[in-house]
Amino acid sequence: MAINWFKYSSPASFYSLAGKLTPLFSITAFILFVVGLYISFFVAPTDFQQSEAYRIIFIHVPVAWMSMFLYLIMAGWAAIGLAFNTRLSSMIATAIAPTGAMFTFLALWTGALWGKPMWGAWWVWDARLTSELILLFLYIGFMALQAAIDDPRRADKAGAILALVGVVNIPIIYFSVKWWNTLHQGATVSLTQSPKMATTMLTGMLIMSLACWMYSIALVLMRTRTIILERERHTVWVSELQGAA
Amino acid sequence: MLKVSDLECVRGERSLFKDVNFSIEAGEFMQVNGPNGSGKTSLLRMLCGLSMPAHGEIRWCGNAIRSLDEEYHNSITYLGHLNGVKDNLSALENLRISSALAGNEIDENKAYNALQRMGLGGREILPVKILSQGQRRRVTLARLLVCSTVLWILDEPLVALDSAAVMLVQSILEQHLEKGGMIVMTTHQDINVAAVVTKRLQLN
Amino acid sequence: MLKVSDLECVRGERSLFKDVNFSIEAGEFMQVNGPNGSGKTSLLRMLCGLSMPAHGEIRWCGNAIRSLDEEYHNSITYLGHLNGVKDNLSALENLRISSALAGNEIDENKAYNALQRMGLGGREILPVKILSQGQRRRVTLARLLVCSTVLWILDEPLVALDSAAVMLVQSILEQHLEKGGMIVMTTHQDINVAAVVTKRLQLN
Amino acid sequence: MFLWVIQRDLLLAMRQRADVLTTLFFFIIVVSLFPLGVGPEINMLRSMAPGVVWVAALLASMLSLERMFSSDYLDGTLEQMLLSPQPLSLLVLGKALAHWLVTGVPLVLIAPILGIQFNLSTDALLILAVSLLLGTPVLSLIGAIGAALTLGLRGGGVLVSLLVLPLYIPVLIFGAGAVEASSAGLVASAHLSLLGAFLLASLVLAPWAAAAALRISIE
Amino acid sequence: MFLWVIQRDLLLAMRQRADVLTTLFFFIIVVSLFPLGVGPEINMLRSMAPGVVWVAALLASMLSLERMFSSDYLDGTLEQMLLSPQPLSLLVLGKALAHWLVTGVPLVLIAPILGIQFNLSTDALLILAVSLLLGTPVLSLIGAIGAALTLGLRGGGVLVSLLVLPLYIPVLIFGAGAVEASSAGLVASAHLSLLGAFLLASLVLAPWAAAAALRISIE
Amino acid sequence: MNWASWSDFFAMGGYGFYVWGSFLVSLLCIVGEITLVFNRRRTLLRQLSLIHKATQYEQNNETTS
Ligand code: HEM
Ligand SMILES: Nc1ncnc2c1ncn2[C@@H]1O[C@H](COP(=O)(O)OP(=O)(O)OP(=O)(O)O)[C@@H](O)[C@H]1O
Ligand SMILES: Nc1ncnc2c1ncn2[C@@H]1O[C@H](COP(=O)(O)OP(=O)(O)OP(=O)(O)O)[C@@H](O)[C@H]1O
Ligand SMILES: [Mg+2]
Ligand SMILES: [Mg+2]
Repeated sequence: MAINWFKYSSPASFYSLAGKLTPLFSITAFILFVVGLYISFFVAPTDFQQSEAYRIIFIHVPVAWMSMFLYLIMAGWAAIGLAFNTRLSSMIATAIAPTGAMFTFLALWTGALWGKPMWGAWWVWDARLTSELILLFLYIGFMALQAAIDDPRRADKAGAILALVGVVNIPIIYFSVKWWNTLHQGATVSLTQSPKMATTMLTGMLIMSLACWMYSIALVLMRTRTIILERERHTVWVSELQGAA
Repeated sequence: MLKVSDLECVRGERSLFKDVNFSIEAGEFMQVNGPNGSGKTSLLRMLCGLSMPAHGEIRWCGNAIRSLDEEYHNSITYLGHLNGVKDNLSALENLRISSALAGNEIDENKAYNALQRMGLGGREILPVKILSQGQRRRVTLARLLVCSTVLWILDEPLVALDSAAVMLVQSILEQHLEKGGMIVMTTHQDINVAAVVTKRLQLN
Repeated sequence: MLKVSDLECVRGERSLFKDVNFSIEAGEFMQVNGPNGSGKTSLLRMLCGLSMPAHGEIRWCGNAIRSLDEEYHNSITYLGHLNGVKDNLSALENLRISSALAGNEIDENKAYNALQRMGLGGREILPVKILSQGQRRRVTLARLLVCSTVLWILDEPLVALDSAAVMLVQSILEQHLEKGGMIVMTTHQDINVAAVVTKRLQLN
Repeated sequence: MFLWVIQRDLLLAMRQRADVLTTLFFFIIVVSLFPLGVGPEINMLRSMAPGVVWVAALLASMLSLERMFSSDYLDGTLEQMLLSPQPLSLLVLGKALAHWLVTGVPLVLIAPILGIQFNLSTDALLILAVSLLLGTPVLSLIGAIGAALTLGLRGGGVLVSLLVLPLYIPVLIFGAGAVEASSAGLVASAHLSLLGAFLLASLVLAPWAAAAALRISIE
Repeated sequence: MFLWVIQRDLLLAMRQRADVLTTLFFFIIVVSLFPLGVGPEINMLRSMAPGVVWVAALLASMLSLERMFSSDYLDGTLEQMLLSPQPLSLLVLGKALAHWLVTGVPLVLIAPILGIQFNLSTDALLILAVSLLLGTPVLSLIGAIGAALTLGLRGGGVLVSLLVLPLYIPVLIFGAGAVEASSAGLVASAHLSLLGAFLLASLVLAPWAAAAALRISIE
Repeated sequence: MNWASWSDFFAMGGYGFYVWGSFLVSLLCIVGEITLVFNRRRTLLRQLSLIHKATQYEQNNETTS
């Protein structure tokens, strides 16, 4: 069955499509969260090294992953918007940024709360931590830039350029921070992780990750819908929508 | 040479103008009229390629100006609301540098003469900062005397000029038209430029 | 009321004008004429107390304006070459704030009406940044409609305005004169303000 | 009238909602840059922390100084302010206050969190916040003088820092000193009361000096 | 044409002779502030030195970024540049180069002298200069992107730092790293060649990205 | 089942603050984000319907007069 993708690249039809999909993803996300939390707290056994503190892993790792994926996806949509001048893709990129920033913040927060009992410090200048912090700055820069520009079309394009420059930089930043850190000191700080993860732990983590994915999709769809309405408020189809409502 | 078809300009959510069609050939003068905020500046910026029309096409010698880009820039001179002169440089430096940036390097003598003709004699090497409003505008306009482009796009060139300077600008424009140049201009003041063909575009 | 005696203005090493004497009484209109760079703006800034004359005196009701300072500021409104509007604020905010800064707080309604009268109806809450050149000038001029000062000092208020706006400004000036106000103004454009007494000062 | 000035400046700041946040993030980023330049050893970072946070606060406050008058100057609003019937020094005070509200207060609030990155003790964090609370208004007030003096000069942004930084130094020394004292287990009250004295002195003198500077710059 | 851009920017910088000097003094003052904020222990100062000098260089370069395009934008010159028959990216390259000549080169020259204040060895001083020589042009180039993106936005000066500082981090790390390595007696060539690679990459990519950003900003 | 009692469950082996701190703040952020999005949408829809009503009203007036 061939889906006419071009049809959905117009904001109007995407609006209704997204309206139908959002509940689907929301419900899936909710169910997965419940299952994942159940596994995290009641099925997964106590870790013999870290006792119960390790349970933070079930939230920390999924949000940390999401924070990185979402940046890539955001930059991808922004690039498409810039290259093909498709309004919808730029709107999706704009809609992803806050969610990505929130996940980045949560990765930092949960990591800090994990670090205190494990390393005895809320924060250490480790490669992974530092590059996560910089990622947060990049998200915030993207949002601040878009917020500072009144004209949405200009905001889209400027944001796209920034996101793309950021994508080129992220690997550079990651490796430079890594090198910087290891040059200085040995492994005073290493993630004390037993090599073989219990399978229940792994499933818990994966389910939580999947839940985060579904949540992100649902939320981004919802936010995109709002952005579409905001930007197209003077078009005919929006007023027809109003008339129908 | 310049052909505009079905042009539409949208600002914010309002359409400023639409279905604008005209063409300009060698020796023709076109004046764009309209009240404040009717879209004259917006139109002129589109003609330069500084902003994109919501709809319609602008062609130069048959090619869309977007595709020509740098080639097209070689044939136009645009003077906008802003003077585009540097406060800290002298009139002479300003003129030479702005000409060079427009791809047309001129020597000191030529620049001197142009400034002289614009009534800035004796003030060539003062920083533009201390000149009066009208004198700054004259520095900008001096560019017209030294450039070798065909199409001039002028956005209210007469602002802040005294009556002698208005006469002077008028004669400069006429000379350009005689040599087969083209001019698109806006102004709220009265000016009578003698041209073979004078077109008027009324916005709003 | 305003009395100027033996005024001299020196810029750089040149004396722009000297021995300027005049006085303005209630209901009088004075137009300062002169070519670009003749010192009109310099004169007007001296009248406001923004710069100091090289020689001579300016008196308001018999007192030197230097000694009056804030008291004098309460009686004048100066509009210069620069608009004095904030790009990021709306016309409405700009008008209310600039009036408040001039010591004259006005409510929203009054501001709305003034902007309406200046032909900015429907654009009151857009940021001034996106307005056209002439529209920004109108925002500045709207201040004249709400202020309660007696002496207006206007430096080329007509720049960038279309002909409808010029008529409007003219009628505003005339009303002010009728109410016993005083106006000192420069312009390079033609304007005929009906006044009981019209003085002309030719510089250079 | 005084209130109008503050209100206007805050309005301008809020109009671009990002405005307040960016000063804040600048502060955060500069503070985070140092460990990257210096290296991640905990002890060294801890002893650097008060100095780094204070220098960053100084820079954040200084960076936004240029904006204090220059945009008003360029578009002619400042001319209008000089012609206003209120005393100019009051206007200047209003503008300095608005500057502090926009750039100083957020720093005071966020600084303790940044201190955690450097492993400062709770006491030291508290003193850090208090010292910033007393010190940042002084920065805004002194800064107003510098901003007024450099108005309309090209390269104003850099020139202002040249003029203002030497004047900032006492604030820096006592501000950072207070935190260091407290993290070394000493009492910081002497330092703090000196900061308070600076604040009072600058409240009285700075508006007046800045107003005089403005008059000179605009002529 | 390219040369005209550079020449013009240099002329403008020279016209206000203070301009070059102020960036330099800013750099000197920030570097000198640190010992004041942190305290006078020699060993700690020495190990801080590379980081502090590099952070100061970064801030000095960043501070003057805003001016790169904004004054040209405000007075309409940038419009004229967009209409010039040369490729825009070349113009941008010229402006970035001029920016480097005005802000970067003086730092490279003065940094070794400042390093002496921190008791760095002769080798380390040399490496400091070389790392700055390779690194500061990258700062100007990346900065051009940020400056172009924030053109005409209110609060541009602070916003640009928010955008640009995270991108500066690799340069900072390898720049400071090179000096640290050499003062620890290791070879710094790996760091330096990475800096060189950054320079090449940004020479190719940045003018292009900045030109695209300019076109967007001016529309 | 890992937990002997509810208090055991909340104590998390002495790490309750950290574990619950992580999960609760995450929950808060997620709930907060959802409310923000909903609020934005709700205010927007309200605005739009006001505009819609106003234009309808105007149109009606035009046709009747
Ligand atoms: C503020 C502090 C922290 C931050 C910003 C942070 C950030 C991250 C990031 C970005 C990832 C994903 C990276 C990747 O998959 O390669 C990650 C994964 C992980 N983190 Fe953290 N982290 C922090 C603290 C901690 C602490 C204290 C621990 C445990 C003691 C920890 C354990 C882990 C584990 C086990 C993973 C999964 C690694 C894998 O993919 O196999 N993190 N963290
Ligand atoms: N984002 C926007 N939203 C709504 N209106 C806008 C927006 N941007 C520009 N405008 C309007 O577009 C018009 C721009 O007009 P333009 O500058 O082209 O006028 P003009 O004919 O040159 O006027 P003038 O004679 O005053 O120079 C103005 O009326 C302005 O209010
Ligand atoms: N420092 C200086 N050295 C020499 N000349 C100066 C100096 N400062 C100003 N001038 C001259 O003083 C004059 C200032 O004139 P002013 O601005 O008052 O003119 P104006 O009559 O308002 O002209 P316009 O009609 O163009 O507005 C100019 O001719 C300018 O060249
Ligand atoms: Mg116009
Ligand atoms: Mg004048």
